[in-house]
Amino acid sequence: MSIRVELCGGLDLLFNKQKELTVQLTDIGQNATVGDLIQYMTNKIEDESKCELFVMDGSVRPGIIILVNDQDWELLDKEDYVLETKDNVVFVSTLHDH
Amino acid sequence: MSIRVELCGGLDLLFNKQKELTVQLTDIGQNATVGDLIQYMTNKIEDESKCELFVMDGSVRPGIIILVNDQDWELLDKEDYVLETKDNVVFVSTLHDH
Amino acid sequence: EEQFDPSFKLDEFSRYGRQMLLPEIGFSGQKAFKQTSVVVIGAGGLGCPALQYLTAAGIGHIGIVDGDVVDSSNLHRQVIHSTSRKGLPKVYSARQFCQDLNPNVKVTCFYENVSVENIFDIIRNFDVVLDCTDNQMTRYLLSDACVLSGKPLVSASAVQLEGQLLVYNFENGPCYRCMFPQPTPAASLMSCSSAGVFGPIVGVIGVMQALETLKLILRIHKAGDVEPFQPTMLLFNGFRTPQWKSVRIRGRQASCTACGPSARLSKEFMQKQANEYLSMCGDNSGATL
Amino acid sequence: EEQFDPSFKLDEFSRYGRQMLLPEIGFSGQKAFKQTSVVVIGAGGLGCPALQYLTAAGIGHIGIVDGDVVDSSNLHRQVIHSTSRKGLPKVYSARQFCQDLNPNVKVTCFYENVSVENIFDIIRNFDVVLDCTDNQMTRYLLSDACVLSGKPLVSASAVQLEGQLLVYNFENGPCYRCMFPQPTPAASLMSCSSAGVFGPIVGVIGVMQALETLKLILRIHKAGDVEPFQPTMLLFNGFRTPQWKSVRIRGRQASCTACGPSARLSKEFMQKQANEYLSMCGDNSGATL
Ligand SMILES: [Zn+2]
Ligand SMILES: [Zn+2]
Repeated sequence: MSIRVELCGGLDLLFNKQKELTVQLTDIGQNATVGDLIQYMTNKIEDESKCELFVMDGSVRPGIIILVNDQDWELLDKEDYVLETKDNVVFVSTLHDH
Repeated sequence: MSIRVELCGGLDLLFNKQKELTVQLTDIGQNATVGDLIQYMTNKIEDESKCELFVMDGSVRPGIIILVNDQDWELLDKEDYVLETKDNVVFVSTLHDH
Repeated sequence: EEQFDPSFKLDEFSRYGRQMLLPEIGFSGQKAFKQTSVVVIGAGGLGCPALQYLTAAGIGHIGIVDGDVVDSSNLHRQVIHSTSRKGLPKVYSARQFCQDLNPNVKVTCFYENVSVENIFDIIRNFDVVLDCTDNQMTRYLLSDACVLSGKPLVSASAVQLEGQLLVYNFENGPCYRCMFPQPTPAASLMSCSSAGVFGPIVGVIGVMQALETLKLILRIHKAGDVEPFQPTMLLFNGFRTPQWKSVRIRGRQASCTACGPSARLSKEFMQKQANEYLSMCGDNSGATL
Repeated sequence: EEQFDPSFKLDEFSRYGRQMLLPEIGFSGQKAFKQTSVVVIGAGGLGCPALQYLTAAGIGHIGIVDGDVVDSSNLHRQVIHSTSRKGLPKVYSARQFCQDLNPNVKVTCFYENVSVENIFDIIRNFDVVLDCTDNQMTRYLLSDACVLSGKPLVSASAVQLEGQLLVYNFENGPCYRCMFPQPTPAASLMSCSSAGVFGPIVGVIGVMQALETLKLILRIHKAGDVEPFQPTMLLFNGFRTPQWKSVRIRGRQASCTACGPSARLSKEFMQKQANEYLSMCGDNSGATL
């Protein structure tokens, strides 16, 4: 009962350079949604001053998109999508040089 | 109860340019193996004179390798691997210019 | 249509023969390449390989836009410039390379950075636009200008060991503002500034950008027997396994301020209310585009 | 180790600075590139982009092997040659390009096709070998010579819209004969002869070949903190979605006639019993390698 989370576009830097992690659904909560996962991931960021590089106004900050099973979350229910076991969730930041 | 078969490296030319097909496991036979699938695919080749571009001595001809779920069949049981529903089987011919 | 065409010279038949053999291209595809004009914004790490393969393939008219000069610190990834051309504007260095690779291609140089003032005039004469730049403001500017001018935008980026590739504003696909309605806050951009970049990473994405441009041209000219366009984002990390991820993305968004039915962006707004427009592009510095 | 190294010139610090910023490379990685020699067999559609990015990255010594001359019909994919260098041996055309891109790199040309007679002498002075050729006999020859000489072989191929990439004879990975113990029968090879090829397809595979070579060099010099090597085959079809497939492949095979424990291949056998050896490489024509 776990999902796989990947971090792309430099977001691994917020999570001790982990590019991939396995998250137990039960650790996120019952009927966990992508919105709950965003909250769960935010709590994992050790340096609190860096949270604003990940979240803003209750969702991921502008410039981050989420992919669930190789699909843009906009095609699903965004924050309301209910996670299922073996789901693959990718957080991607758009790449900019400056 | 079906598998997906892909044809790469020019092998689609032997199958009316189909690069991808869905095959019902029941059409191959009970407890169908990769060996059975090779036979099944050979029967699909319309121009019999072209069969030798696909099979030789009871297996795929030299230069073709088979991938099952993104793994070299050599890591599995080769011809004896028993197919399961949703398996993805790729026939790849090595690419040569001449 | 596949008959002898007097506008094709002998050199072109010999030069493109091996790609015209492909049923997906053929003579009609080759003519489409020749009849199409493409403008490449940025002659850096992405623009170099993109220009190389667009030129080699026989695009009829190529525009190159860049305000920088060739510098030694770029040559680890900007592989059509050269040590002997240090100090030369990149657009002229790139033209020199392209014209010696394929003299059949007409090359037009724009030795300037893009801005709200010049972008509409630059892209007006081209059919397809390539975003080979590296900053957020320019990405919004190019996307908005392409939406307002009705041009497809083949957009790529690469930082460190990663790359991303998307085609914007084509058929039912999204524009950059559909994907990223709000600019990334400046603080987050800073976190990856001066992050470094590896040549072959940018290189491979730049070649893919040329490939997607050429596929898009074949599609434009050959509607009917091609697969329907599916908006897709290609993600690459050269040091991971698997390296590539292909992801289905949203289509055009009704809520989009640039391409949606009640979009409020216009060329006039962009040029006359430049400060307000710049803030829509993530500019907090007061810098001009 | 990360301290000032007097063997690095100022130009090298400036030139490679942005890639040395990457933690995966750093100054130790850059020194590894400089201390490594790489030989590229074939200066055609794969060799051109591979040479470009190996040169730009700062490989210390690059060998180029090719017996052909630059021809107009190649320029749609052989993108470091040029119209003004038509008729020049490809090795000299490529060297001219590489030395102007990065004069810090030493380039050695071999204006000849590889054969059982010359291959061992050619690869002896290089650490890594790239197979950028296009026929089966040469693939067996290069793989066998690399096995007998203990060199890793980064091997790529591209036809029509497809490409393949594998690293042979490295750590626990297979050699070409482990993957393909029997040569493809001549009749099957004929079926894709003169099949055509599209420039950006070969291009993207050639850049990936440079990338895998550079990763392999980083691994060679920096064991410990890198992921273990997993033998992998990369498959590409530029016109399908998804375009890329990364596949886990077999390791070294005990049954292999080239690299297995009871292998019967030797340099002497290859050179003295050339006809028998050629038939092991799929040559049915009596042609010499
Ligand atoms: Zn939009
Ligand atoms: Zn072997």
